[in-house]
Amino acid sequence: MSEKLEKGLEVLRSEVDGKVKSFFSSCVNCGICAESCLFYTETLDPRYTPIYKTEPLRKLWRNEYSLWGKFTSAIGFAKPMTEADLSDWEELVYDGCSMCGRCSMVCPVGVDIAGMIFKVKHALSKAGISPEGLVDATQRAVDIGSPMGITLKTVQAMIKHVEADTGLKIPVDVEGADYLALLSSNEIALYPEYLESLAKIFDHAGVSWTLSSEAFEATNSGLQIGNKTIAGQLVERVVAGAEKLKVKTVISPECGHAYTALRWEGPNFIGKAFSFKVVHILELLDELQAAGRIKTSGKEAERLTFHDPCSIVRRGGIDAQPRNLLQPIAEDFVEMADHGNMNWCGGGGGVSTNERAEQLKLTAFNRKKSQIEETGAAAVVTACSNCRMVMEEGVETNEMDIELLGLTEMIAAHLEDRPAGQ
Amino acid sequence: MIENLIDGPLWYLSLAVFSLGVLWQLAAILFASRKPDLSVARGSAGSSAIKTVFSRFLPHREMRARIGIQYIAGYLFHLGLFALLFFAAPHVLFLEENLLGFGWTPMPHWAFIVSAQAAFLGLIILWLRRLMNPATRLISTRDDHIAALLTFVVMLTGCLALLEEFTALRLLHRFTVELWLIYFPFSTLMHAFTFVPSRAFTGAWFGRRGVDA
Amino acid sequence: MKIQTLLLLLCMMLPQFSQADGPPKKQTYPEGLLSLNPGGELWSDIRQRGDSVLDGTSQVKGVDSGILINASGVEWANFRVNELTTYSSIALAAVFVLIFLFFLIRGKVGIEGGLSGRMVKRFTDYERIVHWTLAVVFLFLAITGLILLLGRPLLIPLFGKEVFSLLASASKESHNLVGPLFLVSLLMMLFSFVRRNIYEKGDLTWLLKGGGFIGDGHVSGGFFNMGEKTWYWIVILIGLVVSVTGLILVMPIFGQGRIIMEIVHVIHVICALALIVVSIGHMYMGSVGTEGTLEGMKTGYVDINWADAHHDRWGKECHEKDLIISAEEYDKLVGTSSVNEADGSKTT
Amino acid sequence: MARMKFYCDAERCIECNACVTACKNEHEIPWGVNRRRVVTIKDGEAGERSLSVACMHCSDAPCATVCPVDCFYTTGDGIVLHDKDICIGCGYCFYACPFGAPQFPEEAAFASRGKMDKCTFCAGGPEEDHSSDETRKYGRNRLSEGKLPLCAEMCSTKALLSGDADVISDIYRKRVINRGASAFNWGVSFDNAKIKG
Repeated sequence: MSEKLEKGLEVLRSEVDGKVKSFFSSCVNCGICAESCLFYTETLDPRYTPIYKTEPLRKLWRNEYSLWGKFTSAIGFAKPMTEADLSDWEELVYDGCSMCGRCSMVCPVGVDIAGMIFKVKHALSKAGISPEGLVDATQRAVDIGSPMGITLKTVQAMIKHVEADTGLKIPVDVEGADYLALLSSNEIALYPEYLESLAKIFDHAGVSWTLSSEAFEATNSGLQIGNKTIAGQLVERVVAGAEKLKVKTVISPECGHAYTALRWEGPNFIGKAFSFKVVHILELLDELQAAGRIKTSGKEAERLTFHDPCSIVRRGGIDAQPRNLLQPIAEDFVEMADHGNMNWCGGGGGVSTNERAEQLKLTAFNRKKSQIEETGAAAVVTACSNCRMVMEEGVETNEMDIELLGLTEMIAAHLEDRPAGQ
Repeated sequence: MIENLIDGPLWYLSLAVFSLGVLWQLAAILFASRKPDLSVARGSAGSSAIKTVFSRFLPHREMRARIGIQYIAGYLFHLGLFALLFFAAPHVLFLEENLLGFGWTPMPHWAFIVSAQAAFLGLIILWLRRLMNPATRLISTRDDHIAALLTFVVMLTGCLALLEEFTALRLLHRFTVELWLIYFPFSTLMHAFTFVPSRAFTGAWFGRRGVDA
Repeated sequence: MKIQTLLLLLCMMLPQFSQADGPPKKQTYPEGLLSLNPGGELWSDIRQRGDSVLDGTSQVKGVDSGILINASGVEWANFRVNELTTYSSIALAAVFVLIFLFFLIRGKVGIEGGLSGRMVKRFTDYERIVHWTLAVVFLFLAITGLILLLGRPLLIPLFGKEVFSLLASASKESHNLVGPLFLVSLLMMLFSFVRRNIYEKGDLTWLLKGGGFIGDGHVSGGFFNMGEKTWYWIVILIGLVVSVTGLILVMPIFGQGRIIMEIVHVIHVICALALIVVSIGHMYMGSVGTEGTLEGMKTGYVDINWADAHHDRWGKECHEKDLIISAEEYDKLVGTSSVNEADGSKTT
Repeated sequence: MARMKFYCDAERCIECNACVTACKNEHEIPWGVNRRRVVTIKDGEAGERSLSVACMHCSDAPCATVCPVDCFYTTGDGIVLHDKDICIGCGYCFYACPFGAPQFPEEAAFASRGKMDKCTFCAGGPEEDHSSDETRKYGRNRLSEGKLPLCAEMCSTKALLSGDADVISDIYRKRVINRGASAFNWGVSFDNAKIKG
């Protein structure tokens, strides 16, 4: 037995709990999950059927945990798993699944398929069976602090830039601030508007906030590759930074992965509950707006639609907030036919940083493309830098005349001017 | 000889395998250790768990066009099967005499036949879809086909014995039922029980996050 | 054979009409007498030889319980036992012989240039499910029906009465139960295929050229050719007759008398036999008879060369609309690519 | 060997239905099954006649011809009997029988009829005489006790006759002679014929 296989199986075994047993003994292979998965509906390749992607874990369960497996191994008929049982699935779980979790919503027997695909990813990454690009990015996140190789210096340069542009001071390492804001790599490298918008909004609403020079990066490559240990290490950094500055609340950036890692999985990755609260930026903005601390003026005239980032909406429960926030600033807002909890992924998600999956990602985008075209919207608002990046790429490749907007920036752009000196 | 075996020891054996197997499986699911979730919940896991157990009986609006035939066939099969399993006169009588000691009002003969027809049509369509659709063809295992075949054979032998006059046909039906019972805990037929905890687990997971699953 | 049975059928029905419609005869008798030959006329009426059906009353309530003698019963019984069983056995045997002869003469009808491996989608999952549902139900009904029709002369000598009785009871009960499903699947078939089966202009040429059975070369056809369309309408129309007559037979609760049941039974058997005979031809043509046809009902895809050869007008449309996929893509779409086969426990 | 027959004299039957009742009682026949029935024709009109009818034990029985499982057999006494262990309840015998003799315990949707039941000439079935199985399935076996069918034995007007065809024919022939054979008084009452028997 090879080392990879041994490690992979060991990790898979540690992942088998009552839920996994229940899920696999419930699944009747009805194939409804296939109809919910954009990788299947857009390619019609049966291998992209969600439950098929869990096969390594399922096979292990079948061999070692199911009654039939126990029976066959007792009479010496068990068919042991091979390394191919793991490595053949590497492409399926890393390229052919964005972890959008739509399958988990539609399964008639209630199997959390996405959750189990994550377990497979976890085992594969632990066993060292992951796409090189992702492994490198994760390594960079561990070594340098960011998957895109962004260092504190880059952030400082950006801060300077933003301060110059807005004339506002960006608080860094302010101990005892109410909120610690985090950034995702994308927001540092591609969308500096995000920080600018934060500064404007918080200034407008009078929020006490800070950045941390030690914990500015919220992107969690560990989560993306599926490695819980590395994910935990990355979360630890944020925890340390937040605890050092004694903040009450940490703000997750728009990024969906960052939100999942911090808000939901973080405490489980590091094995202890947080001493601070974690909120998504949309939750905070919604609260501020409801409390009357954000006042907007003017409306976007063009037709807008909203793309629900899976990690934030379907798997994060932030469904009403973006709609509340859009309502006062959008003149002509239309929902996509399938929206909210049943929204279709744009093809990015967990696949976004996997360069090998480029072509598949673009094929999967076709679903989003037809969804957007149905609405007739001129711009798509979203609240995840990752979704935004992937969709921009799709829009560009398909030569669509669609603009992509970040919701936080839109709010910042519509802030009511205050009388000077207030 | 065979009659005595099928009506006697084999019946008790199959009942024992069925009930012990199901109990063992359910115990393995319910008493397995689960790590507590350390994140702060947004919504109630418990109420969402209960809600999801029921809400998954109907497909999401967004999915209806794609999987309508499967749901219709699925309901034809399952409702038909349950109706004839628990409300057909010979079954009620059998359960009363052999297992429970009490009976209830069975449905009229025509309703029995209609539910059997629904069950047959549903099962045939579901099975054919399994074979026709590339996705289900790929993911289906030997177990799925054996389970479908056994259920089909149980229903068919029951239908052959409808006249309730020929001992051999009754024994054939009972024998296939016994095989089905023995196979049950080893197979995906277990979903008849485990769909409840599965839905509840997933409902609870989504419920903590404030998502209506 | 059909004409003869139809004639017989008509003969069975005629007396009924004449009895119902014929005007009562006026007879005159010597004074004081009600009838010239009271006993003779009474029995003649009871035996239903006269002009009107003598319907009496009885304290026993039931179907036809007032009728003392049903004259058509014996006729029907003899027709079923003699003509129906004999001619149906001959028809079944004949169709197998014909197919075998056809196979000897024509062999497997191939495609010029062979199969290309490039495929085009012909039937959706749903359409194939409908087809096979109908096929499974039909086969089951055909087999159980034939057991009941031909079992006594053919199977009792083989198995003996006791064993055959089990088989016949099982066949009868399941035939009655599954029967109505034939109507359901027939309606599914009707709705999902009807649009493509309406006759159109080019179809006549197909008929004139004998559907390609005569001579070499394929005959022009659209999505379905004339032969397939005709088979479709045979299935639908005769199938509907078989279904409706079957329903009348299994629902003896509406007080239909023996006469109706006898006529309906004969229609049911003759139509069902016609369907069985033609369906055997269909099964042959769809599988071993022609190259590349079964694929369409199995996976939903057919070879583009097959489409060009058998359904050139549709094939042309596929070329124009660029619906053709490569062999590799086909393998991927139907789930037979090598990656899947690596896993032995899968794909049963 | 005897050939057992029924004969019902239409001149004598008074539609009292005693034969029907006697049969039901003797054989403990379930609800809905009537091995024998009395049919009245021209009820209330001139020329009214009643006839008691059951299985006529035909020499060339159409039920036996048509039965798909061949469950009928004719005994040495010329009685047509059937084997309920073979019968599948298809109902074809009912369609074929001129007299409507075959009866079914049910008449429900989806042709669930149960096994056929008919007059046995009080001769039971293929099981051992007087066995409990025979009694349960076919009713009493009077013939083996040397008794004739109860319906005929009970008939108060002696309209219904049963027994060896020769004997019945003789009885009937005598009655006909007594009534007179002329075309003008055939079917006319006993008194009008002016002949005392």
